[in-house]
Amino acid sequence: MTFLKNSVSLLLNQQTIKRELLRSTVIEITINVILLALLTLTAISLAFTKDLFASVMLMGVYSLLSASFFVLMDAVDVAFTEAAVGAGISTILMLTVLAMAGRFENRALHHPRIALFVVIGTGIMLVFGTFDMPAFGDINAPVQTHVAPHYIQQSGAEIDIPNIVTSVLASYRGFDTFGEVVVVFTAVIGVLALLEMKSEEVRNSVAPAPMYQHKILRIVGKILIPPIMLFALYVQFHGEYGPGGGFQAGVIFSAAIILHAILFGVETTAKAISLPFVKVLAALGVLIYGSVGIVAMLNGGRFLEYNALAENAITGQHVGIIVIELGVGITVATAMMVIFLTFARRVGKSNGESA
Amino acid sequence: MAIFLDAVSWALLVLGGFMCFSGAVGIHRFPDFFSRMHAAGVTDTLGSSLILIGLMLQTGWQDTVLVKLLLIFLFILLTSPTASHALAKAALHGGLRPKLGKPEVSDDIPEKFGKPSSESTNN
Amino acid sequence: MNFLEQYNYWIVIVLMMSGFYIVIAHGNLIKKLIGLTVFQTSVFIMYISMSKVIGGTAPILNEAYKVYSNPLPHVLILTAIVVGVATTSLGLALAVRIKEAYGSVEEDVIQEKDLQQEGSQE
Amino acid sequence: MIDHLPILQVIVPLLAAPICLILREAQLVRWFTLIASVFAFVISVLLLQQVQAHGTLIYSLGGWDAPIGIEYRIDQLNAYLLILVTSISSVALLAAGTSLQKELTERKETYFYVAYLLCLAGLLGILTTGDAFNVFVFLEISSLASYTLIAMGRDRRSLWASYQYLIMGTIGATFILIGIGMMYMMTGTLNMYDLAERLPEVQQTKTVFTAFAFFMVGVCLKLALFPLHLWLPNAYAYAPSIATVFLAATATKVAIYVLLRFIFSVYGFEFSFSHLPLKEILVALGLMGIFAASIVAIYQNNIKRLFAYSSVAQIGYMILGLGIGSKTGLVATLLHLFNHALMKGAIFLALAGVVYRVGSVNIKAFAGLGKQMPWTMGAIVVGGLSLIGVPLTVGFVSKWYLVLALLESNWWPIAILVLVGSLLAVIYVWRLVEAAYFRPALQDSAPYKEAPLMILIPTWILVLANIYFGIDTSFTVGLSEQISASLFGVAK
Repeated sequence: MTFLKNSVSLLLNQQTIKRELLRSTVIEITINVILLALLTLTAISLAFTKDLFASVMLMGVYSLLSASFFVLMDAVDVAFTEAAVGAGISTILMLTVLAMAGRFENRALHHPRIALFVVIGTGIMLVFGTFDMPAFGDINAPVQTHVAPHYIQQSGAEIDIPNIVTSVLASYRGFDTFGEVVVVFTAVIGVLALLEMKSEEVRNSVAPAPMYQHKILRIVGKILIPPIMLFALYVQFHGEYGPGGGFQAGVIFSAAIILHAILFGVETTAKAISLPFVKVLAALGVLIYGSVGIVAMLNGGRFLEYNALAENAITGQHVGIIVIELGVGITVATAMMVIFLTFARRVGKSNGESA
Repeated sequence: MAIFLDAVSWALLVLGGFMCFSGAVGIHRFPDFFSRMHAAGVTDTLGSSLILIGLMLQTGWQDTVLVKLLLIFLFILLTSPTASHALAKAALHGGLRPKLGKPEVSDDIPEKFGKPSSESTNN
Repeated sequence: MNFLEQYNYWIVIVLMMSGFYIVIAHGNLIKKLIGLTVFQTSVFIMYISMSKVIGGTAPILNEAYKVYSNPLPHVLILTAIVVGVATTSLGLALAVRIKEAYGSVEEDVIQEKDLQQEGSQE
Repeated sequence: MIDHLPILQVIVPLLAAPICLILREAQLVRWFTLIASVFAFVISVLLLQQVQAHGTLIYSLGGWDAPIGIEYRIDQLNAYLLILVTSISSVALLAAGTSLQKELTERKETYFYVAYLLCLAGLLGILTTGDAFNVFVFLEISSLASYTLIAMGRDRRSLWASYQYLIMGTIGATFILIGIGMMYMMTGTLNMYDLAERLPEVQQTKTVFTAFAFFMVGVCLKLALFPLHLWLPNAYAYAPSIATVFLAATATKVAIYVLLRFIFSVYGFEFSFSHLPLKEILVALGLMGIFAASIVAIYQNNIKRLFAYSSVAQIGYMILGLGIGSKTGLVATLLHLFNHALMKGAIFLALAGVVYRVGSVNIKAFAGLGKQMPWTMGAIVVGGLSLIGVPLTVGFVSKWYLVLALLESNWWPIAILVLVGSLLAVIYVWRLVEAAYFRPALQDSAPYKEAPLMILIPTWILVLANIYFGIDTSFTVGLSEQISASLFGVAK
């Protein structure tokens, strides 16, 4: 409805506005309302289902719906990541854990009244906070007028790549992204510290039954793995021009490996990609990112100041962005592989103990 | 020619949309897991294929979008039936049995499919 | 007519709070993590909503468009999504170890066993 | 290189972490970690010198000036805490090799050091940055690393403690994210100093108020303020000893720094204290924390848990000092930040020695230890005296300033309560002293030897620091007063 109101006012202000804009806005509102309704339905049904398998699936649905919502909100990069990470990797990790932890939650809720009270209190506080918020989609909101115009108007001249999100991500706020790569690395360390098994434990474990005997799955899977990897590379190197970049590429690449592991068994994959080497690669990705910063420092710039990387500032920016995206891609891809394979091996251990 | 292409593409889009819709209705209306999956398969394969072809006709030759759509088309053509297959097999493996007409247990129903049961018996 | 302009955020608040509720009220460790994911994803929706400009387009420079949505929240949320999955995987790893050590992933069972252990040590 | 000090402070430990993973050998990694940490300490000392000489240091990352890019901004407050974090980390690492041999397998040791470095880098990142969202990112790095560190404890309860911390910590972080989002929504910027300039325009709006509330609740979850402290005691009690030393002495301090930074530098003293009942809330929660946690501490049999509860109580003192809302009160908070790190560092390190020899921290196991491990027990006793606030120890200095601040504001009933709270500390410290010195050693076991030197030396470094800074207060008090004056100066 806000869309409608604002677009009508736009219509009144500018006679020249095209009819298509109005039409597309109406379609947008409709999709917006439908998506929000579906999101709400999913979230609420999540609170009530006792079947964890269904919960995990609903969570995947929720992520996919929010990814669609992000597309509607013009956040294509975020949508891409959410679809790959939220609906893809998170879901598959949760399913792997369910194989060990059991499928049903069989306990009553914990103090549901108190919880409801806390939640409603927090919600009221948040609603209170919305009263003075700038209107949704308002072009004159502070968010749109203070720092953002610089990115939109200057990034073309300063960095010269079309995707502004990549410019901001890799250059203007490159340090945040560095932090983010380190977060992924930290997660790898955490998972390894908790779940890594000794080699004799690996030998004693009974790997989860691979899908090898399912002919159709195996053949189709085999056909798909190379294109998926190719697509990952496309996403990696196309991030400057369209939605994509190191994160999405890394996740997609690891998806190919995960598919391989599901089809042919964890141990086959662990051998094929050499797990210890992959661990080193995860660390290397972080170091590649960091070393770009250090090289910039040695060339007389600030940390991560890509302008200092080459004679020409623009070339420097391009080189810097490509290299750090590579670092991001390597770390994310290897991190997701290591995390998944470590989890899946652990399933083998619990299988081995129960057998 | 352009009008002809436009008309064909719209026809495909509408038809695809109808297929998706009918698939959605089917998921709601069909009685058990396997028949519902049949409906969902229609949505996935036929509906989206038609829509993709319709979109391809809309884009014209000069854009890379055409190639991308073609690739998506191929991908869906390959994965969607496989996914349905895997799902059905998993369900069968998990103990879910298709609902077969009247609840009669006779010798001509293969032992493999077991007794007919309602869809709610997913262990 | 202020409230019409905020309905988007209000629905997001409902989403956030249902995630938050799952985290607090459910005792299953995996369910808690699912709730946490929903909670965080809803916060992402709030951020992305604020970046939208009506009539704008995705922030990829193109001569055909003049108005773009704000790219900054997109960048922040890209970071936050990755942080979210890192947290989830660490939480899941802990849940697996807890399952192995306690034989259960239900909060009250674990707390009961902890109490027994403390009692036996006194 | 002097120009690059602010960034080097963070990236030295940050980049050392992946290198450690590549090195793999536990021995190598141990030394490498120690070197990185000491290096960070040296940088922090240099930074303080620079700040004292030239005033606030600004470093724009990527060459983009704030608010377009992210900037590091170091003033006295940051520099003070940087020294605190890096010094405690280095001292703890001195003892780490010996202590971890008993508590971890060698394979896991490498992961421990990597996680430790990441945690250190995360904390340093929070301290140096001038960007609100960057705080969130580094908060998550340090949190994820500390969940890992805690979960590596020997007892299975460490897993459960770590999981609880993960849930509470992530809820806290998400609240912080909501708060930052709303601030951004109203101002369009993420840079703290730009925020401080632009917030007054929209100060009266409900959104900014909500943003403040959510941010504060999130941070208070992280710093374990009284009703939100539930994750802390178990986490500290069951983590590996060295992790406890490091986290107890630094992690909550950094969270308090975030609180101070946002109250004083971003929102401004005016907004925080005059528009909101923040004063009353902080004082009430601080006092409740002191009493509730001290009383619970008295009944603990696990000594690590006893001191963990005592940490919650000490956080109460810091928050109380902040709640007074006067310069002297802030000085007391800042002093106690530093001093508490010294006391708890010493105590938990000594406990690491006890774990090394005795293998347990149950109060029964302490019977007769006073004679068998005189140096270790001596360290705990001095630390305990410092907790109580006996003259000649650092604890006395911070309590003195706290009471002074309370009397300045004519809040003498609360001053009396603070003194009563110290009596509670006497009780729980006495329980330990009584067990160690006045109970006969258990008959069935051979007498325990003194803790190994590699643990004793760092312990006594901290113990002597406790006494030194209790006598010569010029560094801590001088610096705290300067910081307090400058923070209130900003508020004018």
